Amino acid sequence: MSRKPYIRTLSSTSWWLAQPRYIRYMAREVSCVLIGAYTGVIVVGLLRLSEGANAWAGFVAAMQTPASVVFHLLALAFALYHTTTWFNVTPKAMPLQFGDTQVPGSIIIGAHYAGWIVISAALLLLAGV
Amino acid sequence: MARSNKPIVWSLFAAGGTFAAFVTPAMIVVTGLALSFGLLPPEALSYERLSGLIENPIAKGIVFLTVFLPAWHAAHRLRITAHDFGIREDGLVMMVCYGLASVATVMAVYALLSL
Amino acid sequence: MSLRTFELEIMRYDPDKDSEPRFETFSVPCEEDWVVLDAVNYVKDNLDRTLSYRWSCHMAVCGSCGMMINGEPSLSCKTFMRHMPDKIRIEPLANFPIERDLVVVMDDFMDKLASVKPYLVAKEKKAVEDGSYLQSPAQLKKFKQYTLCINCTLCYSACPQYALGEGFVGPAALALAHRYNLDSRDVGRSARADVVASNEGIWECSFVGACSEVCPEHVDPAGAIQQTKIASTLDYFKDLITPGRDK
Amino acid sequence: MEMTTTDIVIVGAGGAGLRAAIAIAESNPDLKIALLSKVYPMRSHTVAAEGGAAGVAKDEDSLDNHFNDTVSGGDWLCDQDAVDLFVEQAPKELTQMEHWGCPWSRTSDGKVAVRPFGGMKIERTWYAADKTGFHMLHTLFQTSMQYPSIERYDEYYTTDLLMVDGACRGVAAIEMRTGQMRLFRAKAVIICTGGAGRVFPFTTNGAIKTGDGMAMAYRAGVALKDMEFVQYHPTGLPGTGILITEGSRGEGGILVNNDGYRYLQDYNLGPPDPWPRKKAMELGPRDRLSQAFWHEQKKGRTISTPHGDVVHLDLRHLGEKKINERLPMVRDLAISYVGVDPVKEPIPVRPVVHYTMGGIDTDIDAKTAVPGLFAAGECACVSINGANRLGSNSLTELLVFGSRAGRGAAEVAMAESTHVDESAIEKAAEEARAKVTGLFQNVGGGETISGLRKDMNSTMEEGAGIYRTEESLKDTCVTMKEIHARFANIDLEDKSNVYNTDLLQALELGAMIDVARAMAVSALNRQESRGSHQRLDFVERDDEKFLRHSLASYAGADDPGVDYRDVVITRSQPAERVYGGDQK
Ligand SMILES: Cc1cc2nc3c(=O)[nH]c(=O)nc-3n(C[C@H](O)[C@H](O)[C@H](O)COP(=O)(O)OP(=O)(O)OC[C@H]3O[C@@H](n4cnc5c(N)ncnc54)[C@H](O)[C@@H]3O)c2cc1C
Ligand code: SF4
Ligand code: F3S
Ligand code: FES
Repeated sequence: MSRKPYIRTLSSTSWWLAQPRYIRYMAREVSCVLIGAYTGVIVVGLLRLSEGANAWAGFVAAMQTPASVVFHLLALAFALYHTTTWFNVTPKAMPLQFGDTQVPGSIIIGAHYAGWIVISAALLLLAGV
Repeated sequence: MARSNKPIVWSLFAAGGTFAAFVTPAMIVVTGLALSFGLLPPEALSYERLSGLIENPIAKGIVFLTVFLPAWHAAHRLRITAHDFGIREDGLVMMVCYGLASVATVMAVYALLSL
Repeated sequence: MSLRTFELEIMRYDPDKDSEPRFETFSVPCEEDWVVLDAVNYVKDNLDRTLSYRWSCHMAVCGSCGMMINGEPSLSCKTFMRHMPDKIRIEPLANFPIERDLVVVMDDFMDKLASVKPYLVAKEKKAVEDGSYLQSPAQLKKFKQYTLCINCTLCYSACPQYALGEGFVGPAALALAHRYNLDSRDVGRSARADVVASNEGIWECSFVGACSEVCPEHVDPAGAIQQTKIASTLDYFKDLITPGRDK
Repeated sequence: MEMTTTDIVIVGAGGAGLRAAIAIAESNPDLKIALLSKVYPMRSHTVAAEGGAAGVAKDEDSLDNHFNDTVSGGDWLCDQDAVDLFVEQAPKELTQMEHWGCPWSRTSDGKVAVRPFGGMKIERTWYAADKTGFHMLHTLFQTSMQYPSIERYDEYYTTDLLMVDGACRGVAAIEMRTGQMRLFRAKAVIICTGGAGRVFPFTTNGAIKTGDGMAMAYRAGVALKDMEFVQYHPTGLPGTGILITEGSRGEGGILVNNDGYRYLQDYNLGPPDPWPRKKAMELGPRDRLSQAFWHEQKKGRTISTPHGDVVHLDLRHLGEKKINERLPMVRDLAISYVGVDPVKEPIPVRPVVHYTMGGIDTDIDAKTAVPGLFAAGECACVSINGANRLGSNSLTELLVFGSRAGRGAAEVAMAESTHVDESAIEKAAEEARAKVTGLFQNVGGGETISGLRKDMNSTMEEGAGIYRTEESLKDTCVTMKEIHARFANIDLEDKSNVYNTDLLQALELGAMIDVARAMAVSALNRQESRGSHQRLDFVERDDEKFLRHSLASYAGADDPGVDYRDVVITRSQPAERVYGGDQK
């Protein structure tokens, strides 16, 4: 007899349950659903705002329902997960080298977090928190 | 093999991902949680204050970006995630994802222009 | 020397007899400083001569002894028994067809490696008599990391997009293309882009990052691919703006 | 049997084989090349070479210096015309590697950097950190991919050369994935199958270094030259035999015994200071260093470990930065395999079989005595290494003589207008096929491959190690002859076709046994001490009788016959080898 290579197949729907690193990956990817939905909320808000004071007041009220709060908490969790996963890989995607010394990844990541804190604080201050 | 034209959507994905990483968590807190948790006085998000703020064209531009970039980031990632969940109709998925992002973009532009 | 006995559960597949792979368990008394490959060699020499697998250097540089060890793509010559639980499951590298036992079919990887034109394309051919090109340590450092790939294909075993996608060029090959693209002596980036910047190239990668996590040589193919995505995107827009751009 | 017709067959895709293939492709793109290898090219053992490749690079150095170091390092057993050619071509070949992208380490002004190596008067060893062989092999392999005329046959185990009318016209090989025997018909054949360190139990050589090509040529009637010269590298890790490169001493590492004493000063290699100093102490030649270990061990001044006695290689004074920059792999290997971080502790090391100076007898053009047959690389013996190879000359040798063999074979192929008849090839292959079928049919002999291999390994280590005597060698020859006979009783447990490694190991063992016997018999006949061949019963070098190459010719079950040929001497008359303080 001769060759008969055996091909193992992977489930195209549940492969990601096989390893913790794949689950972490999928969590990162799924963050887009929450970020996308939240963006939708903003669009709705803008539309309401453009419709006048009453429409806007209704929107603000809707944002304070328990369902909305739960949604936003969830969105916040995934958004933060997105932020950390995004920052943590920047040294890979955009390494920095000066002369023949490589800037350590931790510095690049640290700079991103520092920027993030500044921007977030500015936004919160601007809003009046 | 042909060179891909993915750079168009990918550049939006990357820019959007960076923008979302820096801005979205704080935005969620401000627009979605701060009032409920009493972190903000109600007048902070009053109609007068916001419509006043947004009259400034620069502010309009920034608000546009907060919709446009994350929307396309999310759309592109969703397209890939659909594939990861075993949905192999990439053409259809692409239309839905990018379609949603386009709708969001257009509506945001419409709202901003009418403010 | 103290011996510790391990149960090795090894995946077997004999194309002559088996319709699908099965597991066979061997008890192996191992010395303290053995690596998994030593235990597998013990099985072959003492328990079952029909076991097939690849290895040569025993020093993590030839890249031939990759196996799934307890589900993780690993070099068996660099995985120490002292870090192992009493029961070890050994399978052929995932995502490749199994030829026999722990031997997988490498054709696809070899083709992909060749497809990225992994060789220096110089601006103008220099005669040997004219001496070497100058290259500063800083220029060398830019690409050095990406030269360290031993072609062990662990990254292909770790990458779900290689397993799920059709025709993904894959981490190691793309990292190698990046290595030449970054070399100060090379001008072949545009020639490589036909494969590298195609849908089957970098764009099939969704940055799972598993490739870099399992890479025994810290090549970081995931990073290489993302950097290539950025560079290719810039190239793409430059080409759009200036179609006749010198390539 | 399926037959492939090509112009040139190259057996072996390590450094030498790949270099030969590229040389042919560049000299005439119309010539078809079949490149056969029992492993994928990048698995070839060239990949393991760490330290570097020698070629004159500095202004204050000269070809003469490289020549003199090589000839005296080889204890005057080198053919000086070959060495001249070698040192002259070396820098060109290394520059060529640079043009192909080899990531040589650089100096701050962008030039290729060189480091000192044992037995070399001036630093001339080009290196790519401490993964030189790895980078050279991958550079060659990747470069070879751009030549369409190079057709690779990966994982084809070559069993025999096919001889038609006294000339070599092809090879028989087993396609490992199908188990089928395939014939290759060609106008010329180049053997580049590497060394045979696996004949010994404790070696830096990978599992594939089993002397297959040497055995093939030997059985086909080419003599094996200078087989008694087997190099022990002084610094291998106990247990695994993993090499700690000489580059680590080149960078300033020192060897100390159990008293922390730099014992090399007791063996005509001192004085220890100033240090580092070329051609002295730890930068003496490998044969001397390994022999010094043996004496220290006899004096009880080594350190005993579960894996045998060791001395310490101390790198601590180099500091973490330099170790990481120049010797990253050494650090990694030491931490991984013996649990010692060289930044903090000295590395335990002991001599380990490393290199076969001898091999297939070729002339300066890499040609053998058989028409159409060439050999290059570690499997060949052009006689640039003599009785002891200097570290870092071998990687360069692959390039210089690999490309020479390629060009020579190309000439032969272009001169031959037609191929020999297919039927002649078929006929020549009958024996090859019968040998394999025979192995499958054997039953009840009771010998196992691993058992026989162990016996061969221990016999060779005991009788033909660093120091040898008439008695030990006689015993070895007798036992090896028995082992050769026992080989006929090997039983294959694996009878299948697909990737049958049981079969391949049997064939490899057969090759090793032949090669080992040539080593032992040649050693027995050389009644002198020279370079790596040290006889306790003939302690002096004897130029009168033995300034000659030994040539072992195959005699089947009988011990090989050994002839001699004069060494080619052009301008360096044999003298005493002087290292350490006494050198000029
Ligand atoms: C650990 C180590 C470190 C070293 N460091 C240095 C150094 O720093 N400097 C230096 O100059 N030298 C060094 N050497 C020596 C040098 O690396 C080798 O001599 C050299 O690489 C041999 O190359 P090669 O091309 O002759 O053979 P290899 O690289 O061993 O290749 C042999 C090829 O032949 C093929 N082959 C063998 N048998 C068959 C068969 N039956 N059928 C088909 N194919 C076959 C194999 O598949 C392989 O492709 C070192 C050696 C070792 C072991
Ligand atoms: S990139 Fe790393 S894991 Fe992938 S083949 Fe190369 S060395 Fe192996
Ligand atoms: S795991 Fe695969 S998806 Fe990309 S980052 Fe690595 S190649
Ligand atoms: S045996 Fe070479 S990498 Fe493991």
